[in-house]
Amino acid sequence: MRPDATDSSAPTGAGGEGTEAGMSLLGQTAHVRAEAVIGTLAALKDEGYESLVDMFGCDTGESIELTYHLRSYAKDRDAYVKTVVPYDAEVASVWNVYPGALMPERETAELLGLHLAGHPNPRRLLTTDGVPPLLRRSVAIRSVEEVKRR
Amino acid sequence: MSPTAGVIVRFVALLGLMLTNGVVMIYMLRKVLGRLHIRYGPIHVGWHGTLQTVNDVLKLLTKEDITPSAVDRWLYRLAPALVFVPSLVAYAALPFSPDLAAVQLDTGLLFTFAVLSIVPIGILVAGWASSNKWSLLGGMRAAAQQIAYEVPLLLSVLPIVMIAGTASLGGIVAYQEGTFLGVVPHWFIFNPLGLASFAIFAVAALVELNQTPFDMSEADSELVAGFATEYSAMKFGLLFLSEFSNQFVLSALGVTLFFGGWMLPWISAEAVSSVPGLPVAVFMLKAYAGIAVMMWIRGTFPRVRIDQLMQLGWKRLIPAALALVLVAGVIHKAVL
Amino acid sequence: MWGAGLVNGLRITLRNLRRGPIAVKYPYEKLELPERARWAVRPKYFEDGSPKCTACMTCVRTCPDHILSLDVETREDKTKHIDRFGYEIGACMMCGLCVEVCPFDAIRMSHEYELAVTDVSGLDEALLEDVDAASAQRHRAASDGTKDPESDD
Amino acid sequence: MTDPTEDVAGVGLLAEGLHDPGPAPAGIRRAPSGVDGLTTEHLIINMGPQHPSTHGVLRMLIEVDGEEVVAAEASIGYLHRGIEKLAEHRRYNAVGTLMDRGDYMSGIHGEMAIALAVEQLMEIEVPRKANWIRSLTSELNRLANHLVWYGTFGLDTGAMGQFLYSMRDREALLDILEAISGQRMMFNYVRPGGVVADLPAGIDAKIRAFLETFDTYLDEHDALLGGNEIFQGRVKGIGVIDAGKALAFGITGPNLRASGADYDVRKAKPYAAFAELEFDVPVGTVGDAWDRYQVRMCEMRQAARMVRQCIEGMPEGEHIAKVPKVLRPPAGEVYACVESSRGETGIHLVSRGEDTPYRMHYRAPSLFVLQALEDILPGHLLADVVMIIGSTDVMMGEIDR
Repeated sequence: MRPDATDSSAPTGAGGEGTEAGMSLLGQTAHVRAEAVIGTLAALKDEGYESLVDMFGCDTGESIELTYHLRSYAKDRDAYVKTVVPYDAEVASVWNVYPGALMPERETAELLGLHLAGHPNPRRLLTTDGVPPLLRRSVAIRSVEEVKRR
Repeated sequence: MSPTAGVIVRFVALLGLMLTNGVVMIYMLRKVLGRLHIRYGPIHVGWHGTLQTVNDVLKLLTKEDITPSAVDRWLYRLAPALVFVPSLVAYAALPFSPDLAAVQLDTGLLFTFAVLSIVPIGILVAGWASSNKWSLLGGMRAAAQQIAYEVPLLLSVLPIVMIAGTASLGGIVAYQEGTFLGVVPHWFIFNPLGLASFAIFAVAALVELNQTPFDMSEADSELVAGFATEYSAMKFGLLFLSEFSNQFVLSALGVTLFFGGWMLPWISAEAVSSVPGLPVAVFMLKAYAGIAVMMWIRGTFPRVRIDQLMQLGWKRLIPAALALVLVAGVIHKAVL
Repeated sequence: MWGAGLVNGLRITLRNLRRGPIAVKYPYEKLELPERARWAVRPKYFEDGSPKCTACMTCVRTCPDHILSLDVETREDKTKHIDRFGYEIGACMMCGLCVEVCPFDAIRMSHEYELAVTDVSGLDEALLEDVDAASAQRHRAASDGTKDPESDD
Repeated sequence: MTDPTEDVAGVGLLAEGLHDPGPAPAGIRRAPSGVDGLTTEHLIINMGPQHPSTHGVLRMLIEVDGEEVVAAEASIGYLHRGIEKLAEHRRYNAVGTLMDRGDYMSGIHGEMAIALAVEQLMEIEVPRKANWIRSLTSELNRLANHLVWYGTFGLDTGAMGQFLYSMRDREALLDILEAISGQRMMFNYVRPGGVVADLPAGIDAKIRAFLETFDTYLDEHDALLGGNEIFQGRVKGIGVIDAGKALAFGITGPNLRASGADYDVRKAKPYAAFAELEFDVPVGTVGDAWDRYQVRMCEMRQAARMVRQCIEGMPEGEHIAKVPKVLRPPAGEVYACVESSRGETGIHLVSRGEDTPYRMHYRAPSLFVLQALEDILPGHLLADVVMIIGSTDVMMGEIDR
């Protein structure tokens, strides 16, 4: 599957086309379609980004945005690969490219209600079964009145 | 006094000695460990906390004795007895003074070691009967460890028996009377052969007693509480008390074999035994000094891993003990 | 030599033994707290004993755990009467944010750390009960300009 | 977290039934199973969550063949409080209290991470003195944390003395931090823009008094545990994480430096006053438990050295920048990281201009160490499992968040 146009095949330098202005604070950011994530990560890994620092998701109101934060210790530079997936989507696990994503992926999938494909141990990490995906904006937190009546 | 009354009196005396020993040693352990670790140890109960252990014994007596359901009922009840009785019987042959010993045995040394070798069986049964994975591991470790170290323990004592010519503890103490060239007392610790065998004896004794750095069977940081996990109230009390009385027995044995039993250096045996009660006091003091050193080691050293322990035992201590026996035999025949 | 570290370890524990215990026997000896120690929240009063709190609800809004509650009734002449200034000490994490944000310096972080209670209802205290709230002018008069109580919020 | 009532065997990696053990490590000869009709069975042991030596509420499911570990799986979540969810409903000045409770052994580092993130978003310029106070308190906090690690590491090997001596030094440190911030562990002291209050009077005398005795005590600690041959025998050669595996698993901090990769956030992306302080970064070679021990002991010496520099060179000036009472950072996404005592604690802050963060992701260094543990534990003995977990100083508070 050919990674789509916005993916930067030569990410050094070219990976810097951050989208909105606000994003520029992050530095090199590559926006990629969900299917192209593994391709981009593999390309970046050969590029010298040998360590996955972090992986997390954020519920943007209408979809979930996954962010992969990579780092190259040699060049001391960070790079971010972002992708947008619908709610309850099936996300391909990247653990064979970066084994560091094993547990963060489980946590993100569990707390945002996604499904992991190709993960050796896709069980829940932090909450027991039956708990709703907590980090969704739809899942409400106890209101002040409820807290007061505890 | 009919022989049976004599036996009962001796048994009650030994039982009393063992219980008071246990109480005093538990309090002493807490105080010594406390002060070693820059804290106080018990201070509230009684004068400077002296009644603390009495309270503990009362607590253990009144606590509910829970028998877990999945437990192998008979073995679970038998195990504390299997551990407690041998450590009580092991007091029999200890020479507290020239004539004061529960039983004057010609083979006192072998008797004590034979009785002490039943304790690991009790620990193994306790580990197995509690049907808990942790205590099973604890029991297995204890069995492997104590059986492996009984061999060097016995071998390390053979040179003493060869030189002293007798296996009776009273005889060994008597042999250590007098001084060598007026300065060095005849204690075996000052005899080069004795010193070597003391080194092996000390390590093997620490392993027999499950003391740090070899407290593998109830290694609290790995096996929760080892073989004693499922025991509560008085059954736990028995296991706990027998551990301390074993400590006293082996320390007393070390004193008898290497530090001249109830003798005082440079003073003749009759002078010591003429004063009533002095030999017993000297013997107990020396035994407690040995226990204090064990507690000092307990407060400082970390724990050895089980396979390192086995390698130390089979590959280093037993060959060393065998070599020592050989050397002692040759020297004993050639020199003395 | 193999055993050197072991013997050195014994020497160090003996040296610590000689240094003597450093434990504080708590109920009998107590450590004095540094001046900034933050424990239970306590109200502050003017010299004549009336509370400095003007029931402005700033602290109630600021508290991250919503444990402060203020039942107030405003009379016609704009003066306020505090029925109950509730403070759930059981849930308070003593972060000090309420004291920092209070514009009238009406509450302080005390040094009371012995807060154990025998009954669960003791966990929900009332800082002020059935008392008149101070008015802003009172603060201006009292402080007459030393500290401007009307800082904006 | 797997359902506690579920039968232990049907769990994650162990669900596929029992594994056959890997190659026997050097020196351990394994009894062949099935010889003369005796079949040995593997035990699945529950190490935790109530286990004396798992730090916090870690539950490790370990499949054991005799004493040798065949497979291991971490089942965590017992301390999950939903810090990231709570942060979405708190104002920016109150998020620090949440971060104190994430990594509860190094609260200052957590607070600093969120403060740096907000400062980057709002482009606040922190006064020089505030930066120096931040460096001072973060190094004091690192010392307190490494002392707890040292004490519990000694307890794991069975030595009780080291724990109490390390607690003696830690008490002095916590008293200093209490005098500065008001609380011993839940400081709530570092805020966006600087620190909430200036240093109290007479604090440098207190710190100097601590530093004098601390050097002798630290050498004693090193000799008491590190110098002990039994401890060295227990620690050398186990739990080896080489540099490649460490980087692949995303390990950072002392555990990464112990495997030889020289990366320290205080040097790579200097924050607070670390650019003006000289300190060197200890780096190990093999990456076994012994190297992790050495790296942390050396870090304690460097931290004490930096604390001394901070007191001598403390500049004059404001302790906090002019910051509005209610912070409303502009919309944007930023990543700020801090060298906490366990590794790189990072905050990924997404703000939409409101007074509460839209999304705050808390990067916990111990989570990445835990998954590396799951990978390296097979092949060791049960006693080694305790040592390896102790040497990596994993903290459940920040793993479960």
